[in-house]
Amino acid sequence: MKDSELVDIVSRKLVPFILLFGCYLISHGHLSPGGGFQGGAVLAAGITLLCLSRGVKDTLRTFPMRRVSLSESAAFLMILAMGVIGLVLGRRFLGNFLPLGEPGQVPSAGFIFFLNLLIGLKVGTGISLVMFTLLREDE
Amino acid sequence: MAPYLILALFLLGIWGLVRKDNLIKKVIALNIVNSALIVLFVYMGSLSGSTAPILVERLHPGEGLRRLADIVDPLPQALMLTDIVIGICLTALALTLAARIYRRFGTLDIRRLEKAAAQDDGAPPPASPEGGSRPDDGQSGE
Amino acid sequence: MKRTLASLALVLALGAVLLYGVRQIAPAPGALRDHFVHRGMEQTGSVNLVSSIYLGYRAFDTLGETVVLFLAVAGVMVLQAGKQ
Amino acid sequence: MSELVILLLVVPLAGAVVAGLGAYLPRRSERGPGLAGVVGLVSLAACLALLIPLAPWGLAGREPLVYPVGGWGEPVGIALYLDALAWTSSLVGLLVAFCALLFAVAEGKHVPRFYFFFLLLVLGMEGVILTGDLFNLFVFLQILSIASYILIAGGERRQALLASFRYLVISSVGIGFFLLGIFLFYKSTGTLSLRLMAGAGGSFRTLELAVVCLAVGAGVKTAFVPFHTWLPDAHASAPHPVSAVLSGVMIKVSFLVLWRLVSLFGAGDLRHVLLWVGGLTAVFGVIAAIAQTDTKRLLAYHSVSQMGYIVAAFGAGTAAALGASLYHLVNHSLFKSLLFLSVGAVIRATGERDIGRLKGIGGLAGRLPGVFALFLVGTLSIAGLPPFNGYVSKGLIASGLQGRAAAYLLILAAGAGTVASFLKLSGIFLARKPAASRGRTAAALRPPPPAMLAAMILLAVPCLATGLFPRVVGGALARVARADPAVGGIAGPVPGGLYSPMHLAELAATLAVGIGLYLLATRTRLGDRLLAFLRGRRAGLSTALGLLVAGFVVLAVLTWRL
Repeated sequence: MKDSELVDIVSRKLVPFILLFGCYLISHGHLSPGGGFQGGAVLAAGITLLCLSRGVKDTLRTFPMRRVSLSESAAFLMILAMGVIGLVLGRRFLGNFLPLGEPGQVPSAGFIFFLNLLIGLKVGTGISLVMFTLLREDE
Repeated sequence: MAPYLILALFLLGIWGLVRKDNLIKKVIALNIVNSALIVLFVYMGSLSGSTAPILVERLHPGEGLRRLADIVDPLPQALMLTDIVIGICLTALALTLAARIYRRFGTLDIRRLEKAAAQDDGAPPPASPEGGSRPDDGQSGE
Repeated sequence: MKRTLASLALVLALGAVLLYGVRQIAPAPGALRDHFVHRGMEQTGSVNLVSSIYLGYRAFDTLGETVVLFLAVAGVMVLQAGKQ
Repeated sequence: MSELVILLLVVPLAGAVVAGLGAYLPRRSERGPGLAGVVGLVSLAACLALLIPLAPWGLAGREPLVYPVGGWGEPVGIALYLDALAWTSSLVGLLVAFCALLFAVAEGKHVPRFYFFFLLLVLGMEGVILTGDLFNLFVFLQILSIASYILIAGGERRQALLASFRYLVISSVGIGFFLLGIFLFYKSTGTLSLRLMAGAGGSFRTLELAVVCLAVGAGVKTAFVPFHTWLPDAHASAPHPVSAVLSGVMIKVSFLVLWRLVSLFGAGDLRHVLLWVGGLTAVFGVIAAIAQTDTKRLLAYHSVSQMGYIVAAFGAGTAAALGASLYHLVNHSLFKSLLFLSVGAVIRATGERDIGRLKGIGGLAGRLPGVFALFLVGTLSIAGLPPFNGYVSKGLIASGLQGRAAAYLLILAAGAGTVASFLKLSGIFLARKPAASRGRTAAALRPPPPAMLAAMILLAVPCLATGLFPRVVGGALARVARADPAVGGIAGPVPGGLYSPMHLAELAATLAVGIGLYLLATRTRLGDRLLAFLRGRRAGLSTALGLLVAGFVVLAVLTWRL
């Protein structure tokens, strides 16, 4: 579907910034508007843009399906592990087991920060996978 | 005013669900209903204040607690975050199902689909296997 | 035409019933909100209160939501794979 | 101790993820599906084992066991509650799920992801049973539903896709109403915790509307009239073990949601409406069932009908009726999943699912004796013949409905219809080999593997036990039902005269009318034409959604007027 040079170049320049913005939203989720889900959705939007401008086949070369799918499962396993660690350490399931840190810093707020990272990964990979599967139809 | 608009949005979605025959349009209508509910929750939360529930000023003491009373209820917002994700998942699933249905039945019109399904159920014995590929219960072929 | 009228009547009836719920919309009793606003930051360390509820107080909901996403992604992949 | 409660959710979740990882094994790997199935069985068995140390909270009537997730207390965080009702329903649900999974493993044709979805369905069920938070309930309902949409779409006929889509849309709208109910609740009480809500004040009218919204949401999944429209298609098209779980577990779990809501908020008007709805559902389901020619569709309509019994008894609201409702709920879980599995085994063996064509094969009782015996246990149970469990719970429901003549008659009529339609279904086993093919060698059947029979035997044994020991089971369940605060301390004794002349007369009348109905329906031209007409009546998706909305409006108006 590579018929427009304009689309190709603009998206190529834009995508890194979109992905960077997604990462920012994820890592500052406990400080500013945004969070794991929102940032993950932005990541997936960037990858979807790649799919639309370069075609799914090309995109899958950069992000192989299997690897994306495995990292989705891994992210979920780690989220579950975060919950179970709390249980093992004698706190409650999904209880915070990390120091809260100083409010306002980037790594602070205990495990909320890490949960944000994991959920960002999970949502980003998950929605990308849905997009890959649905868009691959047309090719 | 706002509540009435939200109600109108909700009813619009229900109208689409009841009256539209295209599967994709039904999915869209479902999304409209869900959006109306999301707006409703967030609107209720916004009634108890006017500032975003992000306590930046708590980081700079002095400006202080004055504004705490003016913060919106953060709970509905957090709940709706969950609902939005679930809505996305449902939409993805429904669209995939619709695509598969189109592939197997060749139409997206619910009335034709239901007619075809009823015919499948009541179809006379093997005399008329549709195009030879009518997927029966499958176990027979093993 | 008959169907349109029936649908219209139905939607209007629903609107009439729900009008009651919507007419007197008011903020919820504020005890819970006050707890989040006054104690949320100390208890969870998150400046963003939505995050502190989403991943702190109600992280269990979020876990469930992740399960839903997991389900939907796997479901979409399984359903598409069965297309042959 | 309370850690065990969260483990009931963590174990199936972890099992699901591990089973799902089977999909990443190298493609040629033959063992992936088998391994995933074993992982599933092990995690369900572990869940069942977890229930043993929790038994005191289930049967001895202790205060509910509370587990605050994340360590946050009830108003701000989410808490799980394990009370008698939750324990009992977990036990039955997990047992049925285990047997269905064993059946699926024995079928040996499912991909690893099937077990992933199946275990997440169990997770959703456990979550709905245990959670004490309204929004968390919504999340788990969605997990339960989404897992079931995917599993239904895995059925082999193409209608399965359509059935799944219809179910998705209808149940999403239902859950939309549920969400609206959550909104109204939070708005007027300012909390999401079920226990705290019941105590909090708030505008009475708004709360009533909220309970109606929630009841519609749960009702769509429980499938009583007029919300039943999705059920026959979905349950008939799903793979056999999934049908068993959908009928045996899923509709029960959503009914328990309704049970909790109504008993917490003491919604008397709603209860009264449910009495009528239940009676009508029982009769409607059974009429539609007689008309079906597809084995699984017939069973699916019976799920609608039997839910009607349960809802009606619940609606009657006396202690005796509540105990009976719970008793029948347990029984129906057991015998209906047994029936779905045994019919599934027949379909698998013969490759046919139409009653007429199965009769054409003939002689199945002799050729599949194990399956036939197990099917017979399920059939005699659902038809309400002593000493099977259906007789006990139907008798209890009948005596619970004393003084409500109309509902009582509706239930008896439904009982006669049940007898008639199961006479029809039993024909698939009892039909003799047609004379034309007597000389030829019969087509080869695929005999059920031992694991499949074991799965059904595991269901048949409690089926017999609940029928043979009505005092023990009934006493325990009456205690569970008594934990319902709306009923208070009124004792719900198991009537000693279970075999009293009154009940035996009921039975005789039911059998006589049932047999008459069967002959009328199958041996006369009028009956034929009537059944064909009924079979043709199917609600389309748009009509179904219209019925849903209309049902909500009617329910809301009725509870306001009463």
